[in-house]
Amino acid sequence: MYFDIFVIPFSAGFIFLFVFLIYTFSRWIHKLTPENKEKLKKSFFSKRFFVSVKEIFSECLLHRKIFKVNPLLGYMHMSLAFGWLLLIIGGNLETRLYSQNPINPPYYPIFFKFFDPVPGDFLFSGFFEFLMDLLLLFILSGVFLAYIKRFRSSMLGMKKTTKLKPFDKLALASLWVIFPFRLLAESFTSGAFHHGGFMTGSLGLFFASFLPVAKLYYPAWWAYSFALCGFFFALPFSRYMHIPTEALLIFMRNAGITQSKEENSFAEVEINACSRCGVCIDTCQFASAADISNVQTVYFIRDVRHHSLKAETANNCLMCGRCDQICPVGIDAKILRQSERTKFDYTGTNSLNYISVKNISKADVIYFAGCMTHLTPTIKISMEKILKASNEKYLFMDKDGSICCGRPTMLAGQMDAANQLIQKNKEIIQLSEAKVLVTSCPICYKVFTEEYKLDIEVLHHSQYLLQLLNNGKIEVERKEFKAIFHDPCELGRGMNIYNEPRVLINKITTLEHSNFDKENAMCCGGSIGNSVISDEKRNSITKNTLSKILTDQEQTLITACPLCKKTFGKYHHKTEDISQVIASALKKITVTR
Amino acid sequence: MDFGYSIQKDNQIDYDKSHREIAEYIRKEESSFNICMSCGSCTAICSAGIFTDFNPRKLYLLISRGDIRSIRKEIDHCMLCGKCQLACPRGINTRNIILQIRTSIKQNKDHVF
Amino acid sequence: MNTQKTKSVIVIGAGIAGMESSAQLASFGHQVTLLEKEKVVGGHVANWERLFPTMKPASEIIDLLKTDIMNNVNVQLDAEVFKIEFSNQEFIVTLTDGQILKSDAVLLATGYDLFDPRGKEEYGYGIYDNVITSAELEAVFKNGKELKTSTGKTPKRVGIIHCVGSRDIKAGNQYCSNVCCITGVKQAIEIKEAVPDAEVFCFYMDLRMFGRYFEDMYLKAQEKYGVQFVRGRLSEACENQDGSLIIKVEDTLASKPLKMTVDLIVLLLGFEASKGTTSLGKMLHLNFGDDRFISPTNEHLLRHNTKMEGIFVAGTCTGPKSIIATISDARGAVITVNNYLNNLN
Amino acid sequence: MNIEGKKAIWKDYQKDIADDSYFYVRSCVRQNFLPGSETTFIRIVREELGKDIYEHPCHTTCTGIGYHGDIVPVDTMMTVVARQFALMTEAGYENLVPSCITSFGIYTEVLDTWHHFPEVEARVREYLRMATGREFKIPANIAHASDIIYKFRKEIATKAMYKLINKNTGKPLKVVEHIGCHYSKMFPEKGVGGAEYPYVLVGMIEEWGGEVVDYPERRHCCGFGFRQYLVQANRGFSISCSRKKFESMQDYEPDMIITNCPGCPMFLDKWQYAISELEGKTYGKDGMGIPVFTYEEVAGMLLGYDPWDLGMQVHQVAVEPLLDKIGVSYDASRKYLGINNKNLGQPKSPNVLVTAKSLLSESL
Repeated sequence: MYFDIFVIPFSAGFIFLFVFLIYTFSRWIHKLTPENKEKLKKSFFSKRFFVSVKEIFSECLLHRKIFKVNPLLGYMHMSLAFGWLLLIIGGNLETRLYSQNPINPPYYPIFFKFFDPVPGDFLFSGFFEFLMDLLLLFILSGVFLAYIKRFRSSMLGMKKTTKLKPFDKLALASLWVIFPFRLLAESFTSGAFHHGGFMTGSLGLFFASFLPVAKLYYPAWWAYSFALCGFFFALPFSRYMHIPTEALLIFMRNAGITQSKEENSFAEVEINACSRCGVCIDTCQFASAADISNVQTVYFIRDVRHHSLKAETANNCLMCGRCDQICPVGIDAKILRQSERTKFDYTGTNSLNYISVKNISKADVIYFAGCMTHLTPTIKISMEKILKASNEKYLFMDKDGSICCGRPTMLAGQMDAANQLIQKNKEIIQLSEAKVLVTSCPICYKVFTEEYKLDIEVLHHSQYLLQLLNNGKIEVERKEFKAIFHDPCELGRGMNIYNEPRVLINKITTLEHSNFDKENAMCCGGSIGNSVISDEKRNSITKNTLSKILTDQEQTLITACPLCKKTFGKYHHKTEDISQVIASALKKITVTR
Repeated sequence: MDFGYSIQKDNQIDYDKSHREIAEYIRKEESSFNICMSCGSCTAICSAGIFTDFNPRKLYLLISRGDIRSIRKEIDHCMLCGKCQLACPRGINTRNIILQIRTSIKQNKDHVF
Repeated sequence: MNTQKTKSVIVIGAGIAGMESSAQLASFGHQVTLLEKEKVVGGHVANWERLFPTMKPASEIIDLLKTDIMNNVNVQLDAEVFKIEFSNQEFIVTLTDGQILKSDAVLLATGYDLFDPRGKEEYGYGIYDNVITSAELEAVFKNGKELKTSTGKTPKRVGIIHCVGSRDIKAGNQYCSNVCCITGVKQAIEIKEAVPDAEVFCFYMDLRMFGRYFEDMYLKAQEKYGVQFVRGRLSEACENQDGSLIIKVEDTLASKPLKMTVDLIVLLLGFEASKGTTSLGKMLHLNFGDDRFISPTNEHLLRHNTKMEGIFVAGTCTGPKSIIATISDARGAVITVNNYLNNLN
Repeated sequence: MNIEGKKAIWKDYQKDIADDSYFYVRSCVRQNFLPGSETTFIRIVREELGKDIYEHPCHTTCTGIGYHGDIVPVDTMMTVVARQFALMTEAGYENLVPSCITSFGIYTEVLDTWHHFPEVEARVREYLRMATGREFKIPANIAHASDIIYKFRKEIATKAMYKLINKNTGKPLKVVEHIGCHYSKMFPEKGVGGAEYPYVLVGMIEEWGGEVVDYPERRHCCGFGFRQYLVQANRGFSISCSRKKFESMQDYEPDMIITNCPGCPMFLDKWQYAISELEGKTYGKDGMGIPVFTYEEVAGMLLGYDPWDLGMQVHQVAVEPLLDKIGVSYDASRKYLGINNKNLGQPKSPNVLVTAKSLLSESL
């Protein structure tokens, strides 16, 4: 029986971590709503399971997503995560083959070199000796990069890296020394027993040439064990909790569990699954264009996890969703923020009961321009022109002033007020008996689709106009001009509507492309999702965005959101809404029936 | 029989006694509150203004004078739609002011509103 | 021009308009005499500390103008005009001390006086100790004194009253004095610089920020210094036992009467045609506007000619003007006078 | 407060006041509520100053109350005023002395109107001729009764037995002067000292040894304001006006209030009771109320007239404390005895404010 007291720190840490994880995970799963529990259970006995495993492999181990954004950073994460796993597997195989004993204490493989410095020949012994050294080298290369990241983050192409809390420091410190210690322990041992792999062996001989390695290797093993112990104890309270949590998150997500606005344990899992890799900091336009660098998702989530979230941090976000897009863990920060914001809502109840529903006339199509559209009348006029031309029986729901769709209040975390507005608008829409609801504002479109639970078709005007064209209800003529399309956050990333507008515009002119199309679209800066940011910072974001997306000043910037139009219009006069483009290309002779 | 002997409340704003803590709080949290020039653009396009006598311009003014008699009743009429923010020629963060008013009312809840 | 005999011109009033025009006329080779009834040049500007909107020290402007007139202008201080006559093709100017001067032309730069606030009894100037004028406040800053109340306390709240003696028929002046609005904003900022934790209120009817950078100053006053602007005209001021004052206005934007205690009231005094402007104008039978300032022959094109040939006007004797406007007005006058002199034979 | 500044203003507002042969016209309010004051005025002018003062038995109201109360049309008002002038002309007088501030305002206003619109005067003359066949001359001089007392304040001072001085402390009494709105707010140049800092009462107070209190709400109306009091719905406004003044003067701990208007002494006096009943709040240094006087009462009091002859028993706020301060001798037992010791009857609780105060302190 192999044993030495220095294995105790490691074993203690290992057991603690094991128990802790079992407990937390079961608590989270327990807190899930019954239907979500059901979903999770089912997913384990379906092919979803394998999907999850595959995803865990590619994300948690290989860190594919990070690779895509930043290869060097990706390699760092992979070497540590994947490398370490291989080391464990390798170690276990090696010791199994050597000891011919299927059950070994968990520490045995870890400290194998100590217990059997000179194992002698066994199956593949040479190969393993080589492999284990190779893996260690692989990991060490990652550790080395980690050092650099901490001290010279720019060298890894990162503008900014996250700040650390005490437990993070402990965990990080241990993680930093674990493998160097292992290297030393193994090298000293090899040196003392003149036996080892290509790296440990030769290093051993090297050290032996000027160090009393025979005295040194025992303390080195102690250090190694302590480092592991430190890491295991610190992990649950540090950002490294994300390593196990992310796996659970993947299972949950693939089981079809989603974050509802009212916080549930899924939110907790997401929050714990954040690795604080910091890619969200660099993708956030605040950092690049507005010099705001303390409210990004990673900080927001950190504050939530440490119960130190301030209203200002929660509210200071454009809710553009660029970070969600790029997040390697796939956290939906927008919804997390929204639900956190509810905690800072001081609105009185039934505050909006003054709104009265007037008698509503019947129509097939009900058109809701939206508050912002009333400040960009060209959109209203264009839509009316098109609707008239199409001979549709339509009702202009908010012709003379509108009540808000409820999304802005919702984004401000005021669910009660939002629901009051939703109810009122719903009444109006239902009274009109329309079959289609069309809106010019992506903000409204999102809330109409997601929250109103209407039993009629809800369309953004870009979709609706395309329909009209396809059923020949309107006709347009081509007129070539330089044009580029800007995907509004709420329409693109928000509702996954990327193609309709492009198809539509390409019927009139040929769109040019920028590096900020579709998922990569930037925010115009006008977002009503942010109640904190100053006007001046908004402006600098707008200017910055324009400078990025316009490849030449002659381009007409076409967008599909009144707010984007108004925001960009300030600095780029050739900014048009898609409805404007269609209206101006409308053929006079329309098919009348 | 009522001979009309009563003492009428003063409609005057007495700045020395008025409740300016709300204004002070907002000034701290949202400095753009200071730069309103009472042009009324916000009120002119206010969504709530169509249905009620909600008047952002006047609301801000009365708050800065410490006359908060009506704010508790009025403040929740706002739908936060953000039109005022786009209309404001001075780029005042009107939505945040509304939110801050609500927060400060919450904080001064023992206050006579 | 050099072939002709040099022409002479007498400029009356060594305020900035008089100084500037004298210097320029001299540079055209004319023989210039500048008369000033005071013992110093510079007029009102000499009493000012800093100037809107640049916040440059007024002394800078005065010094520059002084160097311009130093060499080739004959400056006579303490010289008050007694009478001006015109006989055989020249003007004969008699001073109160009996001295007699002759010239081919006379340029009036006799300027303005500040409104006497005692005309607004209800504001209590001269009765309440803590009611001061914009000029007095300027003097405090100019002499580098600390801003204190009559009882030597540092004011916690200051009220600046716009349009005192302007746009007020009761005060006899229904015209706007142009520069008080921006002066109020400037002084509000200066008060905040001197006493940062004082509350400063400007009580105005309209804010007429017409000039370049004026609006910026107004915004800065609100944004950086937290100066508060109340749209409402002071109706009456009353004194408390401790010498502080109660201001009563209507906050016309809140449509409510507003009452507040302030430690100090600053009255932004409007312009009135100066005694000199009035007396000389009458003496020369010039035309006056309803505002009692001298009317030039044509408000648009002949802004410096008067109905008396050879008598010209420059600066604020033809109505309230900012320093910037006064200087360009003076230069305009120079062109007119120069042409007149050159066409004399 | 810079008195020099005030003096400068007072210089600008001097008016010529006739020094003899006055045609006296009474005040509707005063002859009913403060008859003592008008009697005293005549007594002082005749006996102390030896001047000729005449009042015509047929003179009437000037209709000022109705005019300002929006029920008497302006032409009617002017015709009635013209009749008063006619009576004066017939009696051979030309110096009009109204007892009432509003009448003073009315007469001044009418003359000013006629000055600017002679056709109106002609019309009114025609009305008067048609209605009464009377003719009239424009008065040579109009002075309010308080102007007369002001003019002869020094004479009165020399004859006076007492001064406005606290005999216990030897300090001058703190006196609040309240000027009727219609005295000079409409025509500042027609009032001694103008509208902002009227001097007419200040002059008397200074001359008689008192110290004037200038408090923030000094200019404010007493609250009578015709419509305010006469229209029941506005009555609350009337009281709150008086209250505003008391709240403002309270810190100065005034010993007394002197007024020169019919309504003001009534309301400043009676409303103190109303307020004590409505709010349990009383004013004055000791909370016993601030006694309110007409300038005639004060003049008479200082000349040594019997307070009860002056009519001080009809005051709401007890005057005795002040009389004691000055040292005026009076017979408390005769307070409610009229001419020939006829019992006038007396209020249930003479020192109403005091009981109100005690009730309050009990309730606390």
